[in-house]
Amino acid sequence: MAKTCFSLALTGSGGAGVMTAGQILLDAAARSGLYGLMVRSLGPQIRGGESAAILRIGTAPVSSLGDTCSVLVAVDWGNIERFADEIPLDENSLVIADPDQGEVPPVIVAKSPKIAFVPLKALADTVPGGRVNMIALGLAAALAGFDEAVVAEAIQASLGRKSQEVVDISLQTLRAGMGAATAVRSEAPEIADLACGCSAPAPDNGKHRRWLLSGNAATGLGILRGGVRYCAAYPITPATEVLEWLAGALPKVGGALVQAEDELASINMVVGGSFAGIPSMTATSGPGLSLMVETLGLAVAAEIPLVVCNVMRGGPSTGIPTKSEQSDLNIALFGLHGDAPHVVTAATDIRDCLFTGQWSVQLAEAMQTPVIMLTDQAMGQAQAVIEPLEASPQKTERLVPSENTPNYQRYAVTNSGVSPMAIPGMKGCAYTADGLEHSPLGRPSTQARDHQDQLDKRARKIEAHDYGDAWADIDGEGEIALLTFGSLTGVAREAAETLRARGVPVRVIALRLLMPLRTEDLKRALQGVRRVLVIEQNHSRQFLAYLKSTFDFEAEVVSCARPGPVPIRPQEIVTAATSRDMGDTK
Amino acid sequence: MAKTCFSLALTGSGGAGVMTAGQILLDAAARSGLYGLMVRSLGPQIRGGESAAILRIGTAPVSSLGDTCSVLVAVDWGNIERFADEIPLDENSLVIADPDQGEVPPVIVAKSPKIAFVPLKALADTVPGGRVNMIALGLAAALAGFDEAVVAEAIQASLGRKSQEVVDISLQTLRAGMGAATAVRSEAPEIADLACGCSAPAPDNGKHRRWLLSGNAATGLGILRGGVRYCAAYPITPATEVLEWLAGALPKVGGALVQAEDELASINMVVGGSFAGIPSMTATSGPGLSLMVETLGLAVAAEIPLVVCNVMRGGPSTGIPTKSEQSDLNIALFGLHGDAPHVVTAATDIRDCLFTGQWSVQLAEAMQTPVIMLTDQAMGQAQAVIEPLEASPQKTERLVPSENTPNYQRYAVTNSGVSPMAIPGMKGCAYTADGLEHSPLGRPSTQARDHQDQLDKRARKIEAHDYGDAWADIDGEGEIALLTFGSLTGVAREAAETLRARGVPVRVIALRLLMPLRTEDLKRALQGVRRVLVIEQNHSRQFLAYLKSTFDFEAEVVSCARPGPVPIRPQEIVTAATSRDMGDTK
Amino acid sequence: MNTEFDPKNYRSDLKPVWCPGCGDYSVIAAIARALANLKIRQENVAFISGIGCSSRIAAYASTYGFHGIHGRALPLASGVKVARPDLTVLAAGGDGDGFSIGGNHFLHACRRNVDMTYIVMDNSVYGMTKGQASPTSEADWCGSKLTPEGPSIPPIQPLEVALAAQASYVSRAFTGDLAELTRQIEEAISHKGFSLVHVLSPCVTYRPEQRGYKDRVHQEWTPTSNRAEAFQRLLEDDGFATGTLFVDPRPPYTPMTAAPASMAEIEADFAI
Amino acid sequence: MNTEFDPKNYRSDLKPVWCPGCGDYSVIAAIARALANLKIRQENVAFISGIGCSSRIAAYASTYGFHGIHGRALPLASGVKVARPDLTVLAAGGDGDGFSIGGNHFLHACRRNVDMTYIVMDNSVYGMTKGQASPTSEADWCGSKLTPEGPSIPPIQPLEVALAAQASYVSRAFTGDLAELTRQIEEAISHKGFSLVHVLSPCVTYRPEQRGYKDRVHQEWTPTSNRAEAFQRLLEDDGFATGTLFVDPRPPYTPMTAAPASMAEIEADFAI
Ligand SMILES: Cc1ncc(C[n+]2csc(CCOP(=O)(O)OP(=O)(O)O)c2C)c(N)n1
Ligand SMILES: Cc1ncc(C[n+]2csc(CCOP(=O)(O)OP(=O)(O)O)c2C)c(N)n1
Ligand code: SF4
Ligand code: SF4
Ligand SMILES: [Mg+2]
Ligand SMILES: [Mg+2]
Repeated sequence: MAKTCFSLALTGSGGAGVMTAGQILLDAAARSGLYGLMVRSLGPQIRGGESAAILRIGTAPVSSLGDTCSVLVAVDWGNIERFADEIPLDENSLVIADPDQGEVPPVIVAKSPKIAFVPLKALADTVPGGRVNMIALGLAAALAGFDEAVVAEAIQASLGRKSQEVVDISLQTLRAGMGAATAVRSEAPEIADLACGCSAPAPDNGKHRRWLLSGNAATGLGILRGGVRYCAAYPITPATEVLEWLAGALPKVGGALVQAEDELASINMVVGGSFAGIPSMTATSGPGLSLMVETLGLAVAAEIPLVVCNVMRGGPSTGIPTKSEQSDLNIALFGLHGDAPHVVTAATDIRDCLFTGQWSVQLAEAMQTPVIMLTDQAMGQAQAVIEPLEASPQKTERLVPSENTPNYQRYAVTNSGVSPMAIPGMKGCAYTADGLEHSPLGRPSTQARDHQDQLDKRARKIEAHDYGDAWADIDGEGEIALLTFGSLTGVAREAAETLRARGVPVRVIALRLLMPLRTEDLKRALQGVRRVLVIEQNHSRQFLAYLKSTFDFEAEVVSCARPGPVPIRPQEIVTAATSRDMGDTK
Repeated sequence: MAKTCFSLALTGSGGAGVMTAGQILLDAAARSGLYGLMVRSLGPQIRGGESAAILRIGTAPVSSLGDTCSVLVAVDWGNIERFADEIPLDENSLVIADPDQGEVPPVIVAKSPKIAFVPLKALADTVPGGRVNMIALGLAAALAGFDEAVVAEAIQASLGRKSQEVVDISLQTLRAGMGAATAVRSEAPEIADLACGCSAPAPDNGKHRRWLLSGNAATGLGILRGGVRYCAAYPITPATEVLEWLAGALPKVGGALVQAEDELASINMVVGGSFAGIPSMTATSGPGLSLMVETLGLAVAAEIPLVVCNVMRGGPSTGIPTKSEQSDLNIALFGLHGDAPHVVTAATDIRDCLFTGQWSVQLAEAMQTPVIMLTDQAMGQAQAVIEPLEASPQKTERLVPSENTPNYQRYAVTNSGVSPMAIPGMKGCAYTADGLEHSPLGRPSTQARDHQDQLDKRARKIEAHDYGDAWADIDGEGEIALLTFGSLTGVAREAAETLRARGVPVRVIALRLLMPLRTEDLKRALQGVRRVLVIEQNHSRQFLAYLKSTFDFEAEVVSCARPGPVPIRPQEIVTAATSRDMGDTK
Repeated sequence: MNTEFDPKNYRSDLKPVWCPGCGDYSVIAAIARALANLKIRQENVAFISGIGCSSRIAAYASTYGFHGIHGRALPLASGVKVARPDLTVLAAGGDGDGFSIGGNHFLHACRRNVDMTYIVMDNSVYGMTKGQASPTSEADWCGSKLTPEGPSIPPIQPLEVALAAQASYVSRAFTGDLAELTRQIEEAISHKGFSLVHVLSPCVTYRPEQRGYKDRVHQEWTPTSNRAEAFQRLLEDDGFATGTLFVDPRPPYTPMTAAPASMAEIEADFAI
Repeated sequence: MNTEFDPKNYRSDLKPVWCPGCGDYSVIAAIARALANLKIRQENVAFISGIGCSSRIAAYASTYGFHGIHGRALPLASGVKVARPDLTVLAAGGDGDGFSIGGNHFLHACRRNVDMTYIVMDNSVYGMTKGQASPTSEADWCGSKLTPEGPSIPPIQPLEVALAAQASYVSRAFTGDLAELTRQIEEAISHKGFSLVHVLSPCVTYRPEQRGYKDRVHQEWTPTSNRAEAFQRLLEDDGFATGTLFVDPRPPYTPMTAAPASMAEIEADFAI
């Protein structure tokens, strides 16, 4: 019986080109009608250090790397211990090693995988100019049962911009690699046949073609769909690609991106752009967000809509910039001084970056509030094959007054808490936005009445907004609930599948709206639940603490938390859901 | 029977000098053997606008303004509505007004106080060069039963640096004011006799003299006692006086203060000074703290001891810079990106700034951690007469390695979580401090093992430290607990007195250590409590949310929260403690 | 019907918090006149400031305004202008706001050359926080408890820094000469690119000796486009020369443009 | 016994993350030589850096070091020196770290003149974040997806800015000339006050064309204390002149001192 999915990793030292091979393999999977996810893992060198491409490919959309890695193709062993945690091998894994690269290192042997030796480098050398990564690609593609023509297409797409000669040599090397698969397959038949059920071409190659994109690009597109037309940027890993994607796209729709001198500048530019009437955003990661909190407070006080996408990485401080973690939750929720109600959203996977990006802009504009959209490195810098997602038809509309409104009050105390916001250029509504506490007219005030009124109104507009169903993605039934957010959603869903398969019904609740917490909705979603697992990728259980601060759980609460850089695995959740060992209880 | 305390306010427009009068009155109270508290309230003008001096004077130490104001002396009515909320008048209050300044404004009349007219300005004009503030001072001093000679001493101390002529004229005017008191006293005998029980001279005018100082100066001294010898400063209201006091004092003990270009610089200078082995600190308020959070995260990761005193003001954003609030709690606790355990302390009143300042430095040095010490404008910029507090004998000691420690590990994983910290200049221990995640040697590492170890150790050192009894100030017994922090401590204590007088036993728990929350200690302190009032001066109930995130209350919880700028009054707490109306319950 | 462009119309009815005699009163007056003279309608002006006594100015104009946070007026103003090139953008603030905490934005605004005008009210002191040394305070100015023996650092030379950072318009005015101040502001607004008007604006409260500025300023500079000459002028400057120091006609910053594309075309990049 | 001051001893055994051929290798080599030549013991040096490829350098020396955060090396280093005047303090980082996010500290470090040495490895690019434009990138450098048609802003002139901001020592070196680089670093460390060594340090990965720097640099400057002359040199500069540009012997910053007092004396101020 064909598998429904498999995991595979390619590793090698600098210059071996395993990333390119991984990229082409994912593309080939997509062209074969499959879905897939690819994560890159890099050594500390700035460029050209050892790297690993970790893929999961399957017949259904993939948003988790799963528990184990079926096949590791190691072009060489340079610094392999750096990836040992990230590539989970066990007795059911197959390691394909080049005998000319020396002994299999203890860190690998310790995990007792099956090992097949293939002279990868020597095979590459049979083709003049042939590169070892194409041998690895060929091997992997053949084990996966991909059609040579399809892989060739993917190679053409990837390397075509170099020269036809490079492509031709690569194709020849690819074939040598594919040829080597037969021997491997016979060595470990149960493992090595990775072929998945569906390998028909992707549905309707005409109009409805699948997409292959990174989470960061998806965020960029979602935000563009939301109506953002101005972005100020300061590069930071792992958020830069959001900005880079927008730098290319914005000018095409009449928008602009400016590179700023730092994050203090970028966030203030964003405030300026939005004040001027243009939906605006920036993207950053922890250290940059830290520099933005003062200005985010200004945006709260002056009621300026904007979106900051924070792509989380390992913290604290510079931390582990190239690896994922969910430890910026606290600062996103509580990092502003004073009482500063705002909105925090979180995308649940790469595809959802499209939805959450667009929605975040809509929320910001509707409520005239800063929205911090959280994603993380595991989602932002990974690439996935997804079903395209149409833009949500909902319009982004800012409430504006009519021109020449008599006695125009920029900060009028309204029932909804939202006040009409005049845009420079509108006649008869000029006002001065202010971070000082102010009267409804926007005039500085130290009066208790004004302060209370404006605090109330700013809190009310966020609380009273109709967030509809989008506040969370919920599926399943049962007395156990897996409560999570961000890139752990896919992991939780996979754990849920396993639990269900074992006859344990569970529901998965992935919050897309972290703040304000929809306590009533959450209460309903948890009805009948006896046990809640709160799943998060950080050390201090920030998500759990936040939930407890705002929500009174009736069920028993178990924490399933671990810091980065290695993602939580589905099996850990399964264990936590069915034992009491891992977490503390309420 | 003589009163034990009274409240009195002096108001007037720019130039009237009511602040000086209030200052002298407080000094005279101190010289009369009384205690007292004085709060300044100013209009928005940069200089010389209307102002109010609000005093509470009594036979016991004072750290709350109480519920009502007995006497208001209004030199004129300029913009009095600005102070209406801050000067709580009722039918039992007496307003002394100058008939030549026009009608008593409706905002005052509405509160139905008794009104006595005294031609203040005309009286001042009877003395050539006489100023109206001295009339007001004389009136107030006479009503308070102060000895003329004592007030004269206080005038000499305050105005002596001008000229003897000024002093002489002032004394003459003072006498005119005191003379006018008789008529006022006969008009409203029950109110106007403010004289308090003890008006003996302050105890032992020789060695054991009482102190008159502001909370900000007290913080400065506390921190100096803790051993701080380096401070980097950027001015901000209402924290500047901490820095100004230290600017004068540090050079006298061989220390230094540097004015930086901004808060990003000041906090990094502090990190540098401390890395170099010198206990270091800075003081700021909300907007400045916002700019410091990135570097505070660095101090967490690199394990650099330092203290930031954050004097809270109205927020969010620029907010209400001259007024008090407790709304920077969230950012102090949670404003750092990544998992960044650190310590947050809070002084409970002006006198306690001495203790908490010193203790904060000791905690920082002992645990090699940043400590955020919270005070607020109501405490920092107010002045009080206090019993002197001796420095705590506890030493401030940083754990250092011996020179030439073989294979010195700066970030050694120890049981306590604290690792010996080499100081530049020590031989054979050179290392590189790093905000990147690191191995015990301090070398950059992206390994899961190192990350987990270092996260564990940084959390452990904070959790495992022996904080002793200082974590909270606790008094009283009973089934009702008033749980608070900061400048509301005095208010809560006063409410407790009232409740006890009514036969309702209550305990007051004022947290001095906000983070880490001593959950076991708190549990013990709350044993037998059925109802907990969580009292805080902010809009979004930050303290309550934090407590709930970390602590499981067994008792019923009632929130007693209100934003600034007007302080919570004892009576509000009394009401909340005895009814269910005000708060939400757990 | 000419009253539309009456300077009075450019003033809001909010009473300034400034001390009587503060130099900043002249600056709001000059801005109102300049806008009126240039016939720029209120609603087409965005006036951005930071925090400080001087930064309160934005609310005293009847244009659109933004009283932002300390030190960040310039990036906020740049954001407005790049997003809405049709607006006339003014930024203003103090020497602390602009040269201390805001120094980096000042550097980069000069070189970025976004078309806007920056008016710095320099009183060599932090007025708002009650009188500490600013970057333009004299090294031996002992008026602040924070630096009782003076900051011990030579004052920053804002015009030298602006020139070195490649500002395209630089001038200096004094609040005591309203006509020249107005002229410079008009010229600066009309200049295409980033323009700096450095205004000597006495703080009568914390620097009362600055009342004597009127005896020290001298009208000196007429525009040059020669950087060497401008540097030379500054090397000889006593800090009180006024006039237009330097004008460089290089084009202002404009963001990148591209051929328009539909969302579908943009999305097509993702399709396999 | 002279081996104590062997340059090798000043290198840590941590392997640099730098790409083969990166200019920064020469800088750590030069620093090690300079410290050895000056006979400054490792434990008496504090070496502070920010974030970037170049900022990794602190960990490659065997002195005390602090690899801080992006843009803040200078205030951190100033804090070290003011608190511990006995230490030799070095700061280092890249053009992004120093002139973009760190620009304000650069401005104020120049005028504050704390006695320390700042070494900027300028490669006109953000290496660490994979090749975006830095403030010293050419206006039309199209190598980054963030600014596909170039940053459209003239590159900052770090030496002009340093001079305008009153730095007391300014020089420029090239990583291809290790002897001159070492000489400048020695001179800068020996200089009493803030010294800037601007190092042209090619990024072979994102700016491979910078391998051509070796054909463009020319040794040009000998020290002058005349600001006018220094400005003049820069007005004629092609960006590749090397040597010591400017030296000003003014004394370094020292914080205020006072007659010693006991705590009791200090506390006596509060007694009534
Ligand atoms: C982040 C931050 N730090 C400090 C302050 C306090 N602060 C307000 S105004 C000011 C300085 C104002 O000086 P300047 O810009 O020269 O204006 P002036 O009052 O002299 O006109 C400072 C330090 C603040 N508001 N925000
Ligand atoms: C606050 C913050 N913003 C952004 C970054 C991301 N970042 C790391 S290094 C760097 C630029 C480095 O450029 P440069 O200083 O020129 O050093 P190089 O790598 O070229 O040597 C940036 C933007 C960061 N670490 N922190
Ligand atoms: S303090 Fe100085 S700058 Fe501020 S308003 Fe008064 S005179 Fe003007
Ligand atoms: S990317 Fe450039 S600057 Fe960074 S190490 Fe490589 S060559 Fe050097
Ligand atoms: Mg000023
Ligand atoms: Mg660089």
